[in-house]
Amino acid sequence: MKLKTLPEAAALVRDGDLVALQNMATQSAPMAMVRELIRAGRRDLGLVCLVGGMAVDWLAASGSINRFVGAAVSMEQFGLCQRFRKAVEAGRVRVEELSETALLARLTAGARSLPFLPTRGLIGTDLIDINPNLELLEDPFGGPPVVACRALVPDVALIHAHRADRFGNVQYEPTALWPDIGIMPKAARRVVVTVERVVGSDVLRLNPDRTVLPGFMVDAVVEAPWGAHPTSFNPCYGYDSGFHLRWAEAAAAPGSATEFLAAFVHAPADHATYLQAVGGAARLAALGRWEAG
Amino acid sequence: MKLKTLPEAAALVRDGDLVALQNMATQSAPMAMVRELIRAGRRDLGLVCLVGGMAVDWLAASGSINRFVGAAVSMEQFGLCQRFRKAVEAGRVRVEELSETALLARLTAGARSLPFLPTRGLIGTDLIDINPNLELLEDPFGGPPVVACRALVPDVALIHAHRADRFGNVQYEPTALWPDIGIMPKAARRVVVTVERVVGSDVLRLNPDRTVLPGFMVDAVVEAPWGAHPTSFNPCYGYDSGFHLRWAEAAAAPGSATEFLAAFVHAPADHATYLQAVGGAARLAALGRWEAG
Amino acid sequence: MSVPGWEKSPPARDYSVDELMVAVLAGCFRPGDQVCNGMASFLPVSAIRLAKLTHAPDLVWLAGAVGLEPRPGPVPASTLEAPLWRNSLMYVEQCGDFWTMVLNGRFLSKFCVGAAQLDRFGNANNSVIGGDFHSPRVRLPGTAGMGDMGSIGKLLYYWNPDHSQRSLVRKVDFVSCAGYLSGGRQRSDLGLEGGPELVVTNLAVLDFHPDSKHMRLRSVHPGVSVEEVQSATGFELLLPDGGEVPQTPPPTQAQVDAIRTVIDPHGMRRREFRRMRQRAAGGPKAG
Amino acid sequence: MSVPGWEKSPPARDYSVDELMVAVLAGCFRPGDQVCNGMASFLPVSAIRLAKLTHAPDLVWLAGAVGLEPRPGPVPASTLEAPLWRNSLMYVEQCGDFWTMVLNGRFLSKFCVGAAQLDRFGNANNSVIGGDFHSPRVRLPGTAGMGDMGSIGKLLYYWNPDHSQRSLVRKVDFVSCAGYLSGGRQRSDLGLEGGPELVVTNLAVLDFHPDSKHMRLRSVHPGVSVEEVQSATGFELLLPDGGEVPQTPPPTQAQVDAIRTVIDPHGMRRREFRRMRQRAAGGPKAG
Repeated sequence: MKLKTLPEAAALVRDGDLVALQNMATQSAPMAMVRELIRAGRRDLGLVCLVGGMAVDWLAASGSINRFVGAAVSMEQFGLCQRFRKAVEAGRVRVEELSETALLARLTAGARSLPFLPTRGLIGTDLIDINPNLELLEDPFGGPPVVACRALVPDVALIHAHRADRFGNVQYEPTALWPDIGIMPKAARRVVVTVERVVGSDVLRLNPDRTVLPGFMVDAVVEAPWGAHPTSFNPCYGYDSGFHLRWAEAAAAPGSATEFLAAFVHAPADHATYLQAVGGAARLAALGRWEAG
Repeated sequence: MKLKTLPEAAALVRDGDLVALQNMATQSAPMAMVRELIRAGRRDLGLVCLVGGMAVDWLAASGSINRFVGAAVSMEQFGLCQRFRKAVEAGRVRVEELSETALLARLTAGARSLPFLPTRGLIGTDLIDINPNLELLEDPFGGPPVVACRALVPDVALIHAHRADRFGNVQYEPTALWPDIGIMPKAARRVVVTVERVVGSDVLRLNPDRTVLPGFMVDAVVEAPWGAHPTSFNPCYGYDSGFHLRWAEAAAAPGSATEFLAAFVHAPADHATYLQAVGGAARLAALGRWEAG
Repeated sequence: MSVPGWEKSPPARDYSVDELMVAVLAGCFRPGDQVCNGMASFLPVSAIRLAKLTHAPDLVWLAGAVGLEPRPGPVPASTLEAPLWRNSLMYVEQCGDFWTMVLNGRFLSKFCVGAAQLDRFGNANNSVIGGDFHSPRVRLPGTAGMGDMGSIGKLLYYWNPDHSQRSLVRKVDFVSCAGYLSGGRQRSDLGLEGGPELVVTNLAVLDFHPDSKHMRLRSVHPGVSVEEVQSATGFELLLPDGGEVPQTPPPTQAQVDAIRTVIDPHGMRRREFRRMRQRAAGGPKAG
Repeated sequence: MSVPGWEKSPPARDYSVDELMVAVLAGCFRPGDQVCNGMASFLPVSAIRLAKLTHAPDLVWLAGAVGLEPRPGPVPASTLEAPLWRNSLMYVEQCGDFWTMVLNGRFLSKFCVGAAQLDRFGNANNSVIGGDFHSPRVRLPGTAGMGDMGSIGKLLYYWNPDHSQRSLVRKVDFVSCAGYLSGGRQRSDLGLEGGPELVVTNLAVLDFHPDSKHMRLRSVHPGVSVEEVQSATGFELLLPDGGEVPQTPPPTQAQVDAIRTVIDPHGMRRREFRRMRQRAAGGPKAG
C-alpha cells in the first residue's frame, strides 16, 4: 500500500536531497508536491530538471534550493524565472548546466548502473571544461571523440501522472512523454508520484501499454487532482496563463514574491483549499477546456 | 508514396547487405519478405537479430546468408534451428555472438551516430576477446570498467507491423515492443515494412501514441496480411505450431529442408497463394483465435 | 494544401519585418527536410508552416519536438504546449526516440536557434553574461537543446529580432552553442560537421565566409542601409564578394496573406519583438 | 490469493522430480523480489507462480520479460509468447525500459538460467561445444540474456533437468555467462557483484563454497545417493561442512496440488525432461 497524503509523501524528500523534478517550462510539474515541500520548510535541496519552470522559481524564492542541474530554466512566453535568476547571480544557487543529451546521458547511466554514457553534444562549447562530470574521451575504435557524462543518481524523483493504483503502478494518457517520466524515476533512489486519480488495478489492465512505471519503482502515490496547476497537464487541462502572469509580475521583487507564496503556498491549509484560492471550480473547468492559456 | 509490392520492396535488399531482421524465436518475423528474398535468390546476406527463429533457419537452408550478428537463434519449444546450426558448424555462416545489451548498444550507437556505447554485460565471458567490435574501457571517472560496443549500421531493416499509411508512418497495436521495432529501423540505412493493413493517415491520427516509426525513416511499405505467418503477431494471430513442427522435422536433413522450401517458398506464386498452401481461411481463422499454438 | 498561386505572387507592398523574417526562414527549408522547433519559437514555427503551404508541402514538421505533422490551427501562445501538436500522426517519446532521431545524422538536419548573444564566428550564448560562470552578472535561461544541436552536425539558422551591439558581439561571453569556434578550420578539425548557415535579423540576412567562417552580410532589408547594420553590430562585418550588398527580397503578397490569415492571425510572431524592447539582456530560447 | 493451508501442508508422497525442482526454485524467491523469465523456462515460470501462490504473494513477475503481473492461465507452450502475459498491468518496452530496469542494481536481482554446460565455478556455456568458436563441433543457441545477467550483479539460479557429465563439466568449452570464472576472488576482483547462488538439477541441489567458489553439494533428492550425483558430475564436488549431505525436502502436498491443478495442468514443465532424453547436446535456453 503506497497511498499517502501529501505531507506523508513529502517526508520522503529530506533536507539536502538532490530532487529530480518533472517539469517543462509551463507543463507537467508536480506543483502540489512542490508547494508541500515549501510549506514543510525543506532546505538545501538540489534540483534536476530538463527545463525548469515556475516550480524552480518558487523553490528559489522560498530559499529551498542551493543547486540546480539541468538544461534550462524558463517559463517560455512568461519569461525568465526571475527569483531563480537572482539567486544564481547572488551565488545562492549553483548551476550545473548540461545540454539535453548530456543530462539524459547522466541520468540514463544512473538508471542503468553504468559509470557513464557518452554524447556527441557539447563538443566545442565552454560547458565541458567547467564541469567535472564531463570528460572528453577517445573512441577506442578510432572514431571521433565523445563526451563521457558521469552517472547521476538523484535521491528522489517527483512525478505527476494521470492515474495509478495503490501498488504504485503509474499510467499516462496518450500525450507527450517527456524525459522526466522516461528516465528520472528510473534513475532516482526514491520515487514520489502525484496523480490526478487513484484507480483500481483493473483499470490499468485495460491499457497495459499506457503504464509508464511499475509499482516496484514507486515509493509513494498521492491523489492530487489538478496537481500540476498552474502548469498544464495534457490532455486534462491547460496551463493557467493568468496565474503565470501574476507570478511573473510578483517575481520581479523579493517582497512581492514572498507575498505571493504566502497567499498561494503557505495560506491554503491543503490542496483543496489551494484550488479554491486559485479560482475554484469555474476556473478549473475553463482550464479543463484549455481555454485559459 | 512508399507503397510497393513485395518484389519491388525486396529490391531494396541487395546481395551482400547486412539485414536487421525483426524476429523473436516464434514471434513477429517479416516472413513474407523473407520468402521473397529467398525466391529472388539473394546471396551473401548478413543477418542482425536479437533472437532469430525460423526466418534465420530458412535463410541458412537456402544458402542466402554468410554471417549472423545476434544474441541467440532458437525456435524455443520447437528446438534449435538445425539448418543454421549446420551452416555455422560447416563454416558457411560466421557468427558474431553478443549479449542482448551489447547488441542493443551497437545498434543504438549506430542509430545515434555515436562511435560506441558501453555496457556492463559480458565482462568475464569469452565473448569479448574474440570480438573486435568490443573493447574493455576504463571509466574516466574512476569507476568500474565497461565494454565499449562499436556502432553497428545495418544496410536495411526488415520489419512487420500492424498498419501504416502510404507515407510510411507505422503503427503498432498495444503488445510487446521488442527491440527490433525500437531500434533496428533507426539504426539501418534503409527500412522496409510489411504491414497487416495499409490505412489512411486519419486512422493513425486517432492514436498518435501508437505510431512507432515516422514516415521519413521508412523507405517502403508493403501490405501483407498474415505476413508474419508462421510466427505469431500479437494481438492478431498466434504462431502456427503444426507448421513449426513440420519445419523442425524437415530441417533435420538438407534434402527434406530443400523440399519444404520448394513447396512453401518457391512454389507459391505470391503471398496469397502461400496463405492457401498453409491451410487457407480455416487455418488462418484458428490462428487468429490463438488456437493453433 | 498549398496557398493557391503562391509561385506567381507579386512582392508585398504592405508587410512588417517579422513577416519578412518568416519568409526568409521559410526559404531555408527544402522539400524532404524534416524540422522540429523548440520553445518560444514563433518565427520558426511560422516559417515552417509557410514553407509547407508554399514551396515545400512535404516538409516534415515535428511540432514542439513532440507531434509529427499535426493539423495545426493558428500559432498558439506556446510553441511547446499541446495546442501546437494536436491531431498529430505520432507522439515522439522524448527520452529515447526524439534524441535518437535528432542524433542520427540522416534526419532533422536543420535547426532554428535563438540566443541572447551571437558572435562573429557564429558561436551562441544563452548561459551567462558577465562575471564568471558561477557568479554571473546575468543568468540566462540555459543551453537547452542548442548545446547539442551546435555540435552534432546540424545546420543552424539563427534568428534575432533585436540586431544590436548587445546581441551581436565580437566574442560571446560564454559558448553554450558551438558555431565555428575561433573560425577557419577549428570546427572541422574537432570532427564537427554542419554549423551555422544563416543569421536572420530584423535588419539583415548574414552568412559565414566559406574559409574564414567570419560572419558576412548577405543582404540588407528594404529601407535599411549597410551602415545601419554595421553600426548595430559589435564587430566588423565582411561584405559579399564584389562589395555590393543586395536587398533582401520582400515577402510575396501570398506569403504575407498566408501568415496573417492562416498561420498566425493572432500575431504571436511579434511577441519576441515586443519582449526585445522591454529588456536589456536575455534572449529567446532555443528548444 | 494463496493456496489455502499451504503453510501446514504435509510432504507429498506422490510427486515427480520436476515438481520437486519447481518447489526448490520457488523457495529462492522472497516477498518483495521482482523476477522475469526467459524462453523455454517452464520450471522457472512454474516456480514463480508457485511462490506467488504460497510464501511470496507479492513477488513481482515480469512475465516473458514483457508483461507485468499478468493474470495467467495454465502455463502455456511458450514462456515468451502472448498467452503468458495476457491481462498484464504493463507492457514493458524492451529496447530501453526492460534493460534499464534489469541493469539497475536495485531491481530484478534474481534470474533463473538454463544452459547446455555448467562448470565447477558456475560458469555457463550456451554458445559452442568443441572446436573453436568459428568452427565449433556443436553450435548452441547463443548467450541471449545470460551474457548480461552473469556480469551485472544478478543472483543466478541454474536449473538443469539432465544432471550428467555432459552438462556439468570441469571447465566449460566457452564462457558465455560469467559465474565465478576461475574461482576464489577472481569475479569480485573484476568488480562484478552477484553471481551463481544455486544449481537445481534432477538429482540434487548444489551451491558454491563461499571462499573457493567451487560447486558444492547442498542436498540430494530423495532416493538419490551422493555417489550417484558424484558419478554424474564431470568434476569432484565439495561436500557440506561436516560431510553429511542432507536430503532435499520433498514438495508439500499443497505445492504439488497447486502445480498439477492450477499452475501447469498441461505438464509443460516436463517438456525439458523429454527433450533432454532426445539429444546429445544443446540445452534449455535462458532469456
